[in-house]
Amino acid sequence: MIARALRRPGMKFNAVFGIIVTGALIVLAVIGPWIAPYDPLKLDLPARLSGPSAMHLLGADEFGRDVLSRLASGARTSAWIAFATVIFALAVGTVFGVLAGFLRGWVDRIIMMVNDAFLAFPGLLLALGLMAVIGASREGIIVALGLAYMPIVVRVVRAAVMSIREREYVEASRVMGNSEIITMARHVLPNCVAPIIVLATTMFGWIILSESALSFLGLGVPPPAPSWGNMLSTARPYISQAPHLIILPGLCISITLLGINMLGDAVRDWLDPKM
Amino acid sequence: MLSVRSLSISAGPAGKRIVDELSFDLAPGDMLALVGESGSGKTMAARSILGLLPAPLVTTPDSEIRFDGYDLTRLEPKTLRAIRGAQVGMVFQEPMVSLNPAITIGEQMAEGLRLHRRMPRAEIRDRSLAMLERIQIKDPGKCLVAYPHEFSGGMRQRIMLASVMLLKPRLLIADEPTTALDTLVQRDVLDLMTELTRENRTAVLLISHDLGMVSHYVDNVVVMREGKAVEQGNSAEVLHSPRHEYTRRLVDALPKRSAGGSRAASSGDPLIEISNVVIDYPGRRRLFTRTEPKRAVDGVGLTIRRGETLALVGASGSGKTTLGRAIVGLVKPSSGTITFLGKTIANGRSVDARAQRRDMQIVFQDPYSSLDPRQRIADIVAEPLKLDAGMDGRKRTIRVDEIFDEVGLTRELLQRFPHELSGGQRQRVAIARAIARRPAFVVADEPVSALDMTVQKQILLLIRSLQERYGFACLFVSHDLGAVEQVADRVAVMQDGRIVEIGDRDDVFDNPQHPYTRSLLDAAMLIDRRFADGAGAKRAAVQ
Amino acid sequence: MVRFILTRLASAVPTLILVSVAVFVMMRFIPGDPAALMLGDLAKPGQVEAMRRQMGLDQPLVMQYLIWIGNVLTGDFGQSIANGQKVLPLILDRFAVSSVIVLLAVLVASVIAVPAGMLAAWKQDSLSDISVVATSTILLSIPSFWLGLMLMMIFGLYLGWLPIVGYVPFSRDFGHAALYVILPVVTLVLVESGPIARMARASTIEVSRLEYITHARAKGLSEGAVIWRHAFKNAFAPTLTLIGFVLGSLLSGIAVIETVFTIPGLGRLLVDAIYARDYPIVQGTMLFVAFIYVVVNLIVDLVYPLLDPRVTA
Amino acid sequence: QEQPKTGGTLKVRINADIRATDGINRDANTDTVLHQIFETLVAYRADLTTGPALAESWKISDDGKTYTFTLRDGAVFHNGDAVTSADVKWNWTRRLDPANQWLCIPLFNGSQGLKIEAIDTPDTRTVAFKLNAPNALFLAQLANVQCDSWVASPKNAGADGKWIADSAIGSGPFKLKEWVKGQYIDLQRFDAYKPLKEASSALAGSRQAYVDDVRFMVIPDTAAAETALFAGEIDVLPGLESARVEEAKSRGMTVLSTPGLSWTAILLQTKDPLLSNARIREALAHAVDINQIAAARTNGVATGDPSAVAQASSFFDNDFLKWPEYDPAKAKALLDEAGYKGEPIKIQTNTRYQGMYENAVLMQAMLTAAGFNAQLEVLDWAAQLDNYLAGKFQVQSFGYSARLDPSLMYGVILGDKATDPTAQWDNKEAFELYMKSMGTTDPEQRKTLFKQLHALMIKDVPILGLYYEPSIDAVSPKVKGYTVWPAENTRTWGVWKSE
Ligand SMILES: Nc1ncnc2c1ncn2[C@@H]1O[C@H](COP(=O)(O)OP(=O)(O)OP(=O)(O)O)[C@@H](O)[C@H]1O
Ligand SMILES: Nc1ncnc2c1ncn2[C@@H]1O[C@H](COP(=O)(O)OP(=O)(O)OP(=O)(O)O)[C@@H](O)[C@H]1O
Ligand SMILES: [Mg+2]
Ligand SMILES: [Mg+2]
Repeated sequence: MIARALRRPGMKFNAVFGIIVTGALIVLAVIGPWIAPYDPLKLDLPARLSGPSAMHLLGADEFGRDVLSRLASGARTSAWIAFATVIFALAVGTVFGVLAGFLRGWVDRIIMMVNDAFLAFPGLLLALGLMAVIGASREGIIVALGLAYMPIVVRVVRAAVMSIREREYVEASRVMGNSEIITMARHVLPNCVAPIIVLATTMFGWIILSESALSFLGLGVPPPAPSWGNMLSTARPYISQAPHLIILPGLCISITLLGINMLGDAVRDWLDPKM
Repeated sequence: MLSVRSLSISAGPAGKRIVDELSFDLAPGDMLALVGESGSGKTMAARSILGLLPAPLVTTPDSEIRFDGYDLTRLEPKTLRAIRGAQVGMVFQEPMVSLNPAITIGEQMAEGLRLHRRMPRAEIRDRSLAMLERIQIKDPGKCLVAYPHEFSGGMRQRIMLASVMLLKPRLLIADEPTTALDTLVQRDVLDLMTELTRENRTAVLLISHDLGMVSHYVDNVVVMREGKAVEQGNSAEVLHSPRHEYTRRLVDALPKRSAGGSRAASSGDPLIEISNVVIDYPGRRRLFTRTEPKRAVDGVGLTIRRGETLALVGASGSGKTTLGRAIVGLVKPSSGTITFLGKTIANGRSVDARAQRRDMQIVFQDPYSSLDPRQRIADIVAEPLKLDAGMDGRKRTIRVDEIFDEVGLTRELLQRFPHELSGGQRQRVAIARAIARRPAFVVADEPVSALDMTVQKQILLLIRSLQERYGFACLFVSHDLGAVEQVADRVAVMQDGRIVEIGDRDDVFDNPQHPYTRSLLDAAMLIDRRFADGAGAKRAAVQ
Repeated sequence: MVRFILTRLASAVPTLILVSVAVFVMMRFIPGDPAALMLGDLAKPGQVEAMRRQMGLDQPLVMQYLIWIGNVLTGDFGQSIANGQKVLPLILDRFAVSSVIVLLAVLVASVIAVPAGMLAAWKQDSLSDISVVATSTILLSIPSFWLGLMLMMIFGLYLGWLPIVGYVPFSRDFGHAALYVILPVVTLVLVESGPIARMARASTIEVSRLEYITHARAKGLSEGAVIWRHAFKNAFAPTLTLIGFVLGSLLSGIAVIETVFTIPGLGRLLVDAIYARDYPIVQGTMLFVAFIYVVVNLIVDLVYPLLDPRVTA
Repeated sequence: QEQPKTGGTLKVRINADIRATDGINRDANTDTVLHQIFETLVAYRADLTTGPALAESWKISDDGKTYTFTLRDGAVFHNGDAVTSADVKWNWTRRLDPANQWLCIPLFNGSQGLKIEAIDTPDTRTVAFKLNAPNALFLAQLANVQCDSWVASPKNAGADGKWIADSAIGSGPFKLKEWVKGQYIDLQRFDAYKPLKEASSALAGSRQAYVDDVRFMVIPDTAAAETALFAGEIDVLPGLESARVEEAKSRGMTVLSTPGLSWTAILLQTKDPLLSNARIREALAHAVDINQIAAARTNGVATGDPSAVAQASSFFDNDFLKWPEYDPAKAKALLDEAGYKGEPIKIQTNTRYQGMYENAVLMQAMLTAAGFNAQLEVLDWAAQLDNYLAGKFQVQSFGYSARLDPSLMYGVILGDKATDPTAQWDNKEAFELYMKSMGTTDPEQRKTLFKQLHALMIKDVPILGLYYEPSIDAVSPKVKGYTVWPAENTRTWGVWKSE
C-alpha cells in the first residue's frame, strides 16, 4: 500500500520532504540542547541585537542571547507542546466521540451540545483563562489548546464511529454475542484509527501554528524559555533594527509546518483506499 | 453502421491490455450484447467508442472504430462532441450516480436538445413532457422541476433513458442499465428500451453479465474474457450451445433447481415461530417534530423448521432484510412475538439475549463490509469461538482449521486481511464465521448478490452442502429467484411488509397462487429453466 | 423557511447559555480584578473594595450572572467597566470593522482559490496542478501574523506604499479606507487561499470521478460546459462548508491580524478587554462571537441546499 | 531657532483609549488628554515646583492654613462663559462628594492628614481654600496630574448633577472636537484662549497653542506605533523605549529625554520565610548591579538610583545613591552565613510592561551568578497586580508611577503590612519620619528627613530600587518646540510643525 501511494510523483516528494522535515524537527527537539552552541538563556549584553557573526551564527536577540541556540531549544518546546496537545486532544476527544457516536441517544445529544459550545468558544479566552488558573506554563497551553482542538476530534471520531457502527461487521459482532463494549473495542475503535491518524498529523501542524499565535499575543509559552512564537513576539519592536529576529523564527515555523502538512498529505493518501 | 476493428485498450502506451483485439459490427435497428464476467473489459470497450476512457487508459493506435464512415478514434474533439449525444447516446451502469444531483430533471433533459438540435424552449419542454409521459412518469410537469434524488432507482434509470432517447440517437450504448434495480423494475426498463429503440431503428449495444436478460432481448452476442472476445454470434446459438469452454462455464453457473425437490418439507419440528410481527422504523427526529415512522414489516406470521431452508423473496424494499434482522435480534419488533425453540427471543443488550443469539447467526449481503478490515482472517473466524468458555487457544486453532477445510479455503489465507481476498473467498470466510459455533439457525441475507456469477454458484452449493452436514435451518433472503430456486425448500413471498404467499418451492414456482408472485416470476426471465434444465420445449416459444 | 431559521436559532440557545455560563465563571476565576487594574499602584486598602462595590462586583456570583443574563435578554449588554461605553454598540462597532476585513478577505480568497483549485483538479498532475498544490500547501504553512509582519516590513516600511497602522471606516472616506485594509486583507487572503484551494481541488477530483460527469461528456457537452454546469455546483458544496468554517473562525480569531495591523476590531476588543478584566465586554463579546458562529453555520446550511438539493434545509 | 507658526495637525500616540471626560474615571492616557482641555489652578513646572495655570497668582496666609488664588485674567470656557470662582467651588464640591469615588479624596479629606475645611469665593476671580493644618504638599496635590483636579464648566453636568457623557467644556488651549472611541480623539485649538505671561514650563505658565488640531491616536501596539512614527503617520511617540533610541535617531527622528520620576524597583516580600531574613535581603542587594541594569535598560540614559528620591527631584543629591555595593562574592558569603540552601526564589513579572520583564530577566541572571536559585514567574499583568495588592509574592519586578514629591513616594512604600499589604516597608521609625516630612514646609529640613529615611532603608533593604525610568519621547523632525519633562505627560501647546 505504501509502495502504491509512493508511486505517484507528487506523493513521493510529499512523503520524502515531510519525513525529512518532521524527522529533523524531532531530532532537533531531542538533541537540540546538546548541539546548541550556548545555553539559550545565557545573556551576552554586548552582543545585543547583533546580526549573524562568528560568535553567534544566527545573531543574538535583545538580551544578547544566541538565536541559534534559542531556535534549537524552541524546536523542543514547540514539538513537545504540539505532541502533548495532540495526544491530550485525541485521548479526550476519542473517548467522547466514541461514546457519542456509539451510544447515540441522550448521551450523544449532551456531548454534542457541550461540544458545540466548545466550538463556538474562542480558543483565546480559554487559553488565557487556563493559563491564569493553572499558571502560565507549557502545561497550561497544552490543556488550553487540547481543549480547543478536542471538539474537532470529537466530531471526526463521532462521524467515523457512526459510519462504522452501521457496517455489517459490527452487526456481525453483535450477532456473534459480543457485548457492546467488546464490539466497540474490537471492531469500532480500530477502524477509527485511519481518520484519527490523518487528523492527528493535520492537528500537529495546526497546534504549532496556534501555539505560536498564542505566544505572539503574549498568551503562550512564558518567557524566558524560548518558543518560536514568543521569539517572534518579543522581537517585534526590533523589526527594522534586527529583522533576522523576526525572519528566522517565522521561517522555522513555516518550514516545519510545510513538512508536516506534506507528511499529512502523504499519510492521508496512503490511508485513502481510493488512491 | 458501427464497425469495430481490432480494438485494443491499454493502461498507458505500454501498459497492460484491458481490451485486446476486439472486433464486431452493428447494423441499424440491431441489438448486440457484450457479456462476460466482471472486469472482462466490457465497460471500457463501450466507453472507448465515445472516447470517454478514464485517465491512464488509451486505445492503441491500430484500433479502429468506424461510425458512419468516420473513424471515431481519430476525430477532432469538436467533431466527436457533435456525435456524442446527437448520434450516439449512452446510458450508464449506475442510475443513482448518473444524473447530476444538483440540476433539475428538466434541465438535464433539455441540455442535449439545446446543444445539438437548437430548438426553442417551448418545443424542448413539449418534447420532454411527451417523453416523460411515454416512460410513465406521473405528473411530468412536476418532474421537470424536480431533482434526481426525489425519484427511485427505477424511475431514474427510465429518466436517463428518456433523456438519451429524446435526441433519437442512431446508436444507443447501454452499460448494464439495470444491475442496481430489482427484477420487476429491471424488466420495465428493458421493455421501455426496446420499445424506444425500435421506433427509431436505433441500434443498441447492450452490456451485461446477465445471460438471462441477454437471451431474452438480444440478437447477437459477444462473449468477453480478460479483454478478448472468446465467442460471438447469434445469442440463442451461443448460449444454447456454447462452443467455447468459458462460455459454457458461464452458462453452467446459472442457478438451477436442485435435484430431488425440496427436502424436509414435512419433517422437522418448528425451530422459530414468528407471529404477528410488526416492525416500524422510527421517523427521524427533528427538533420539535418527527418524520412519519415507516412500517417495514406488517403483521408477519411464519414458522421455520429445524434443518430446512426457507427462502424469502420479494421486491426491493418489501421488508425482507428487516424481518431477517429481527429474527437474529438486530431489530426490535414493535409488536408480535418471535420464539426460538419455544422461548421468546430476548431483545436488547442483556447477557441473556447474547447467549441466545449464539445459536443464531447471520451472513450478510456484502462480503466486504461484513468483515472487519483490520482483523486477520484467522481472528475473524475464531472470534465467535472466544465466547465459548470451554475453548482454549489451541482448541480454537484446531476448530478454525477444520472449518476452513469445510468451506473450501486454503490455510495460507489464514493470516491475510479481508482486502487481500477475492469476493468469493470473503463470502466463504463470512460463512465460516457464521457456522463456527454450529448454530441451529442461520439467516443468509442476499449472500450472493454482490458476487460474480461463477462465484455465486460455488457459494450456493457450499451453503447447501454445509446445511446437509450440520443440519442448521436457514432463512435465505433474496430477490434473485434463480438462486432461490436452487437452494430453497420452501419459499415465502413478501410484498410491502406482508407475506402474500408461502409454500413448497416447487409449488410456488410451478403453480403460483398470488398475482404478485406470478408477476415476480414473469419478470425473472428464468433463462435457466429454458436451457440449463434442458427444457427445450419452451425455448422456441419465447423467441 | 422562517420556521426552519427559528428552530435552528432556538436549538442554539442551550449552546449559547453554556457559553455564557462558561465565560462568566471563567472570567471570575481568573485572578486579576478590574477595580485593581483601574487603580494600579495608586490603590490603597479599602479603595479597591469601594470600587468593586461601585461596579457591583461585591454581589454573589449567581446574582451577578442572573442580573447580567437578564439584562442581556432585554438587549442590554451593560457598560464597559473601563470606560463606561455601552457594550452592545461597542461590539457592533468593532464587529463592523472586523467583518469588513474578514468578508472582503474571504470573498477575494474564494474568488481566487476556488477556480484555481478546480482548475488544478481538472488538469490533475499537470504543471498547473502541481503549482496550485505547491502554492496552496506553502500558503497553508505560513503563520498569518508572520506574513502580516513581512508584508508590513516590505510594503509599509521599506517601500512606503501603504499605511501600516490604523483604520478609517469605509463610510468616512472610501479611498483612504481601502488603503488601510489592503495589507490585512491581502494577508488573510493569502493565508486562507491555501485551505480553500485544496478543498476545492479535492472535492472537484471527487466529483470528476462520478458517472454523471462522464454522462455529461457523453451528451456532447464541451469541457467548459461540463465544468461549469455539472462539476462546479457539486464540487463547491463542500468547499462552501469550509468557507463558512473559515468565516466563523476568522471572526473570532482575527485578533492576531488586528494586533499586527492595529485595527480596532472585535478580536482586539476581546483581547484588550481580557487584559483589562473588563467583564461586561468580555462576556458580551464572547456571547456575540458564539452567536455569530451559530448564524454563519445557519447561513451555510441555508445556502447548501441551493447547491445540493439532496440536502433539505 | 525658527519662529513658531500656526497651522497643521499634530498626531500623538496614546496606547489605549481614554476612559471618560469627567476626570474621575481616569488613567494615564486620560490625564494626558484632559490636561490639554482643562486647567488646574496651579501646575507643575519642569523643575517640579508649582507654578500658575488657571490661577495667575496666590497668597498663603501666615498661619499657612489659607490659600487664596486669583484666577487668570480673561480665562473663558470653550462655550464662551467666563471662568468664575463659583465654578472652582462647584468642581471641588463635586469631587469631594464621596459618592463620586474620586481617586484623590483621601488626599484632601483628612484621612492622610490634609483636609480642606472650606472654600470661599470672595469675588468672581478670587477663591480661598481653608485647610485644617499647614501642609507642605497642598499646592503639589492641587497640581497632581493624576488627580485631575482641574476646573470644568458646570455646564458639563446635566440637570441631575451628573456629568454628561463625553462632555468636555474646559478652559484650556484646546477644545474637544471629536472622540471616535477606540480610534482617536481630535482636539481643536481654542482661539479665545489667553495665555499667561509667565514662560511655559511643563504644565505651568503660558499655554500658547500653535497647531490647529491635535489628534491623539490610539495605537495599542508599541512596535506598530514606532513603525507609524517612522512612516510619518504620527508625529509624537511619547514614552519611547530607551533601547529604541538609537534606532529612532538613525531614522531621523528627534529624540528628547530627561530623567524621570517613575521608580523601577524590585519588591521583596519581607514577610516571606526566606526573605524575612535581613541577611538574605542584604545578600540580594549585593548581588544586583543596579547601575548595570539601569545602563542596559536605558541604554545609558539613566544611572541606578536605589532611593525613593529621584535624580529629577530638587531634593536629590549623591547621598541618595548610597547602597550596599555590587559584590557577588560578598553576597555569597552572606548567603552562607544565613544558611541559604538553594531554596527557590520566584521573581514575578509580566510581559505587558517590557521594562518589568527585562529587569526580571537581568535580575535572574545576576542572582543566579551570585548563588541564588532564582526563577522567573511570568504572569498576566492583572494577575501580578492582584498579587501586589495582596502581598502575595516573594520577589516582584515592579514599577511605581510618577510621584512628584519624595514624600509621596515614601508614602506609597511605607505602611503597616498587617493592614496594608501594598506597603513594602513596615518600619515605625521610618513612618514617623515620613509623617514629619509631610507637615514640614522648609525644603532643607525636608531634605534632612529624606536622608534619614534613606539611611534607614539601607539598613532594612525592604525594597530594591533600581532606577528612575527616563522620560523619553520621539518626535518627527517636523515637530518644533516640543519638550519633555520628568512626569511623562505630553503637552501639545507651544508646539508647531515646520514643513
Ligand atoms: N482507470 C483505470 N485504470 C486502470 N485500469 C482500469 C481503470 N478502470 C478500469 N480498469 C481495469 O479495466 C478492466 C476492465 O474494466 P471494465 O470496467 O471494462 O470491466 P467490466 O467488464 O465492465 O466489469 P463489470 O461487469 O464489473 O462492470 C478491469 O480489470 C479494471 O481493473
Ligand atoms: N434504518 C432504517 N430506517 C428507516 N427505514 C428503513 C430502515 N431500513 C429499512 N427501511 C425501510 O424499510 C423498508 C424495508 O426495508 P428492507 O431493507 O427490509 O427491504 P428489503 O426487502 O431487504 O429490500 P432490498 O431487496 O432492497 O434489500 C424499506 O422501505 C426501507 O426504506
Ligand atoms: Mg462495467
Ligand atoms: Mg435487503
